[in-house]
Amino acid sequence: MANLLEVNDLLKTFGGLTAVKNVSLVVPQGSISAIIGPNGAGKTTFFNLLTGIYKPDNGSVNFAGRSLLGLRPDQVCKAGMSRTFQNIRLFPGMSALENVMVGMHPRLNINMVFTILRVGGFAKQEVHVREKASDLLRFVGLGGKGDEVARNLPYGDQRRLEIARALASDPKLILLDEPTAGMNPQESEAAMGLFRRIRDEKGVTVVLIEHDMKVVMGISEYISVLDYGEKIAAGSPAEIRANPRVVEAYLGRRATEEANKNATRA
Amino acid sequence: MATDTTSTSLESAAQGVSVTGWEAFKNSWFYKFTLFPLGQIFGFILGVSVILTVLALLLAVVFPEPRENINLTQQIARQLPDMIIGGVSIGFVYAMIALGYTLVYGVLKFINFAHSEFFMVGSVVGFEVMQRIGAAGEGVLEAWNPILLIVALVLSGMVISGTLAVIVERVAYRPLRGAPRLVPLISAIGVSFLLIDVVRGFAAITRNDFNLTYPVSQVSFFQQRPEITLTPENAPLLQFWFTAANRDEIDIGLRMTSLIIIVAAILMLLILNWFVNGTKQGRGIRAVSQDMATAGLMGINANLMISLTFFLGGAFGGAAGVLYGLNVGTVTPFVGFIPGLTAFTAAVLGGIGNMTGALLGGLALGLIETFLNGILVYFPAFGQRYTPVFTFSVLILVLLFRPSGLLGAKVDEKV
Amino acid sequence: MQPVLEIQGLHTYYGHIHALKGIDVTVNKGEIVTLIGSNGAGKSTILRTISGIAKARQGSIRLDGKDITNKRPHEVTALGVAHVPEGRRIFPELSVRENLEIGAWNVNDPSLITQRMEQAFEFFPRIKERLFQKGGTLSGGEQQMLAISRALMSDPDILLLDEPSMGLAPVLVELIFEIIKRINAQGKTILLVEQNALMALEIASRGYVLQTGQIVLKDSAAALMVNDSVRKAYLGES
Amino acid sequence: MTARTSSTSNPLAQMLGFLKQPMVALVAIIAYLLLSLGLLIGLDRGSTVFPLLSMIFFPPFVLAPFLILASPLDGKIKLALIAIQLIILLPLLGIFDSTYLELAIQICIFAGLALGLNIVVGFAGLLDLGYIAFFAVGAYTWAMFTSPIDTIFTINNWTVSANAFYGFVFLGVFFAGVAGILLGLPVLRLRGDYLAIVTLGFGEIIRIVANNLGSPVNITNGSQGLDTVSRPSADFLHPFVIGMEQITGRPIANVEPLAYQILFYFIAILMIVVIIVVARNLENSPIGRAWTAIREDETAAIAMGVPLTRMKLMAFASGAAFAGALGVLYGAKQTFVSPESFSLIQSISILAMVIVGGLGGIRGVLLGAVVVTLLNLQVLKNLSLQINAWKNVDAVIPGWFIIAAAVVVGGLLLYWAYRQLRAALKRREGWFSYLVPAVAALLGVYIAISSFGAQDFPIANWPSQLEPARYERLVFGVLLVIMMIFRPSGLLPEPRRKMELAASKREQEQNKAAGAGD
Repeated sequence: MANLLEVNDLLKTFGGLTAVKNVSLVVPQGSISAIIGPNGAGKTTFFNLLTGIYKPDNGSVNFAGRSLLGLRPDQVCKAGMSRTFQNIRLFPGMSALENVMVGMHPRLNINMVFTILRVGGFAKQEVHVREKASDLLRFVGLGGKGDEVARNLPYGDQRRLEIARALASDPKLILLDEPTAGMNPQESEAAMGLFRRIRDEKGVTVVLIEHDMKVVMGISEYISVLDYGEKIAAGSPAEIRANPRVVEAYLGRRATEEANKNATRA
Repeated sequence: MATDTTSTSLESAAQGVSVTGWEAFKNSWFYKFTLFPLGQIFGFILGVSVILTVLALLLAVVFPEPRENINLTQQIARQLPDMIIGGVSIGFVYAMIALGYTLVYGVLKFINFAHSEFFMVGSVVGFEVMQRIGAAGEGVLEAWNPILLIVALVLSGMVISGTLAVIVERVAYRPLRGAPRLVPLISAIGVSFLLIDVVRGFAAITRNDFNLTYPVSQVSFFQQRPEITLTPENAPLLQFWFTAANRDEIDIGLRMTSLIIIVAAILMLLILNWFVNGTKQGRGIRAVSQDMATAGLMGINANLMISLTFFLGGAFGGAAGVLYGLNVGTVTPFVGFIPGLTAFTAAVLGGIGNMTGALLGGLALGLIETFLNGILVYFPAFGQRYTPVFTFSVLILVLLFRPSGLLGAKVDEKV
Repeated sequence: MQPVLEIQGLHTYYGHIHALKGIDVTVNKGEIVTLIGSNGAGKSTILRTISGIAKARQGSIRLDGKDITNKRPHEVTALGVAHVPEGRRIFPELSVRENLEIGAWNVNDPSLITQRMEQAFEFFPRIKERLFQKGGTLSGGEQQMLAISRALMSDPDILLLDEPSMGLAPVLVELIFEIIKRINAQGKTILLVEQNALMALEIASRGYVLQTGQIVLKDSAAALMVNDSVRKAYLGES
Repeated sequence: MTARTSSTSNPLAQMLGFLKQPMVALVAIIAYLLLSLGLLIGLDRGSTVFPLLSMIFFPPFVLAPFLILASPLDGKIKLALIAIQLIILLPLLGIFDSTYLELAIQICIFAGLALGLNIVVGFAGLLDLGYIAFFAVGAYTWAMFTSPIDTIFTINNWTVSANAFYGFVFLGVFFAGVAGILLGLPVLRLRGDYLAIVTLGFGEIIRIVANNLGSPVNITNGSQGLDTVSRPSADFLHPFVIGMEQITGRPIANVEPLAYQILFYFIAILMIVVIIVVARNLENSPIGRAWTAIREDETAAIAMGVPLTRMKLMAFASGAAFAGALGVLYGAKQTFVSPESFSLIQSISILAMVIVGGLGGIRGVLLGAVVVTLLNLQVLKNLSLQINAWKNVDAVIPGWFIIAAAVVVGGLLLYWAYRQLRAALKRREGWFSYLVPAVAALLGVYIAISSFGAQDFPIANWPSQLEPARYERLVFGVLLVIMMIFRPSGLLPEPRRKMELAASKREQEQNKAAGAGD
């Protein structure tokens, strides 16, 4: 498998604090990978560096054969990398459908004259936008909820809507930031299914930040562990569970035992 | 200080060493609330003055003779003391207003657009009080102890503007707390307009005129103008200055009202700094400004703290108004707009929410303004009327390169 | 056993959303009681209503027999409730010591403040090392420790803990729960809201299970742990 | 409110139900239009109380389109009715009294400005307090090229003929749009309140510059402004006006000015129609959605691929472009352009229109523009005129009337405040907001009784400093504060905004409880 994303020596400091310290990692095309680590380990900062919200101090990001360094977030999105947020950031007053429609922005013809005069296929584009947005809502299981205002949706639906919105720009890679935070085990189970379908049906590579070890171990093919901004381990779920440094810094004795128990049971 | 007793034992406990010498001095009340802030003030004045003088001299190198028979270097050298003193005194006025913006922004995260009107009200109250005292008979004002008179004027301005600020917050801002940011801002614009016209109506009824002239002329103390004359004899080290100015001696004239502003402002700034950083109530204000809901959970009455903040901000605006009025002589109900905007610029320049920043920004803008006024006269194409344009450009430049101001912490939004 | 906290028929709304639909909860002296349930079930809302951040439409909350329903947060705190909010909510620009002093807002005796700080340091020695750092520079785990210490500064009759394990590494979660147990062992009554139902039930004496604003189950923690539906829904067993 | 929803036996509700039938509504609206028009035409222009009556009768007539829009009629009929009113009835009224036509032109200009500002503030959420500057750009564009004042333009013969007006409307659009982009570029990185103050400063800078560009090179003629600005020819309307004179049987003293007014009125109406169509097309498009997204969550929007700078510049430019076109119209209509007309208070009054009507919604903004312009240009002005008219006839307000009025007004206010206060005390929050009006009411009654007592008040004693027309600031101020407290979503809220603000009310409740309002 070719690597869709290659990150080399990524560095970011805030004041005196090093948030991400020379992190390198690769994401193979069509994989599901996870980034784990304690709070404040720099996972979200890492996502923000990839998507152009922060500018890295050093290092390189190569995505689908081009460098993403120096691109603004909207350009990164257009290049095919899309994301969700740790604290849900939908457009709260817009309907679910409109949220997804906004997500299609980088793939649309945005032209003042075209819009004001409504000429040259404007109507056709609007119809297409609407249909595709509805399809995506159905894909994540929100079919029929298109007209509901985002802020009125239940928590789990909001998480799924964010994923639909991120998929709207036809990304090659989707970054999910704690997508199952606040879900109960049943909901997490369903979410895992959705992540697999994103990869299998849409062909989108998935990278997620996650705390729920059940989700991480159950779904990801590659795991990277960050601690104090540094990558301390990477490998398959089994390798990570067996890594003493990870156990000490992050997993703890008990969680590891449980994970092993689950693994043997499964 | 209630907590000071706890501090030493804990500090030593924490560090495992006994606190002595410099460290102890650094933690002393005297250093934290007197020496350090005073040093900061003088450092800012010195720093900004030096930078501006250098810039002005650079300009003089580019345009040695902007007008016939005008040697710019000479003019700068001759005017320098006046420009600095004038700049510092107006700078303190700006700083005091800017503190009001910054305090309120710190707590409620919105720009109290009406703050300039607290300044205006202060200046009008100062006029009213002085006028009324003077109206009691001829020579009454002269008979007052000038220091007492100033204290009385400033205090009345502070109390009324402070109270007004508290009322405005309760009526026009508190019901809107938590609403989208534009909502309180628009309400504040409304309050600002309303206050201007209410004061104007009041002045129109009571005086049938709204140009209110302080009866400063009735007090000889305010007319005094202490002067220091520098000559090569008493200041041999400044020879280069005499050469640059092409003069044998340099008079440093000090307007009494400027001096009053400077002294009063420094005193008040010291008190404010102590209050916010050294008392329990001040700690409460800071806690509320960082996280209002949690402050409530800690037992702090957040509304009380907010009222207190508005009172402080309003009082400082009012005091600035009185001092400004004494200095310029005539005030109107519209007097708040330009100083208000400049002071806001100062607050932003320094980093809004940051008290030291407001001080630095105010002093910097005051000095920039007087330097521009002093120098632009010699450039007929521009002239002093463009000064506001330049000061405002400063704000835009700063915001472009440092969106959170000079001393504001650079915060990347948490995503 | 004497109840410290009694909640009867509590109804709370957020705007038009009926968040709590008649909740009855009792917490006795010296107990750890836990509220478990999925996100949005109303666990945090109960805590928020107790401490006055959310307003109750109906029902009553009594603390040591005194009615504290719909009092304002600072009044509730003054009466002996300490609430460690979700997400810790440390004052980032205040030093650790100032954070602790704020926690003792209603205490005016400086020696008492010192004494309580020392007590907090016994539970969390790490806090003592960080005393003069700004709260915002602490790591997530340290912030949680500070948040709990800060709440203890008011020497409350009851401690409300909202998701103390949230966002913490598993290794730290174990530590925090260990300390919660110790705080309880020293006589503090605790009402604990937790997503991590397994850990919560392990240290609690009793538990309530919430679903969409209603209590669907209440029992001793041991019984809840072996309850089939609880195991399925909240402990993640299949 | 409750009466309308709860009981159908209520006579008012029954009548409303009756009016819901389309035919009845149609007849009622036609009757309403004709009646309000008739009242205005029938007014005795020589009467002492004419200013007062005119002030009372005109608003119902101008507000008729909103009534029509709210009626249960078919869309096309609504449009036809509005067209009849605006294209036939209003000019007809103008022939009887051209001040109404003048008012209508002003309303159109301000409505256009409000719609333009609404794109920036309402759609994209960028608070622009210097919006009037773009209006100034348009006005100066036309004035500089046509005023005979000795400016650099006249000296170098850069002036253009009056008939270039129509071309200059587009030039005004272009220049103002460019100015919008120029303003936008440096300030776009700023958020919310910062943006507001910086735009305010920009507006002031434009004004200061216009005020000072009289020397050393005379470009704008400084504070004196440019006069004798050209107007496009209205000669072709003369026969029409004369024809109207014959039809109505009313002699028209001066044909030329009236012809100009009719011309400008129709240009203004045309511009408004174009602006409404453009604004609507922008709103319902990917651009409009991107603006909403930016308004609701900038970071999320940019992460979803919305190019912030480009979209914000589009908002600034399109808002500014409207103002530019209207500025050209304004310059030609006034034939005089000076920095005075483009002060902060103008920017604020336009903002007030947007807010009063309802941020974001086109219909609401139009309503806001009509209401605020009427208030400013008619109500306040006519009250001043009325006072002066009474002064001239030495009218006296009887002492008993003052006391009765004070007691009634004060009493009503007090009663309202009392009821609100009681409710607020029960909620334990917000009571202070009602205490202030209550105290003010008591104070007002006290002052009225103590200072006027049983004495009659000769209106001639009314201080000229207290003429209502001078207090537009006060009116805007009160209006903005009251709207923000009681109805932040405006008179005709846009549905989405209504939800947004309702939801924020909820957060507000939580926050307030957190800070525990009293």
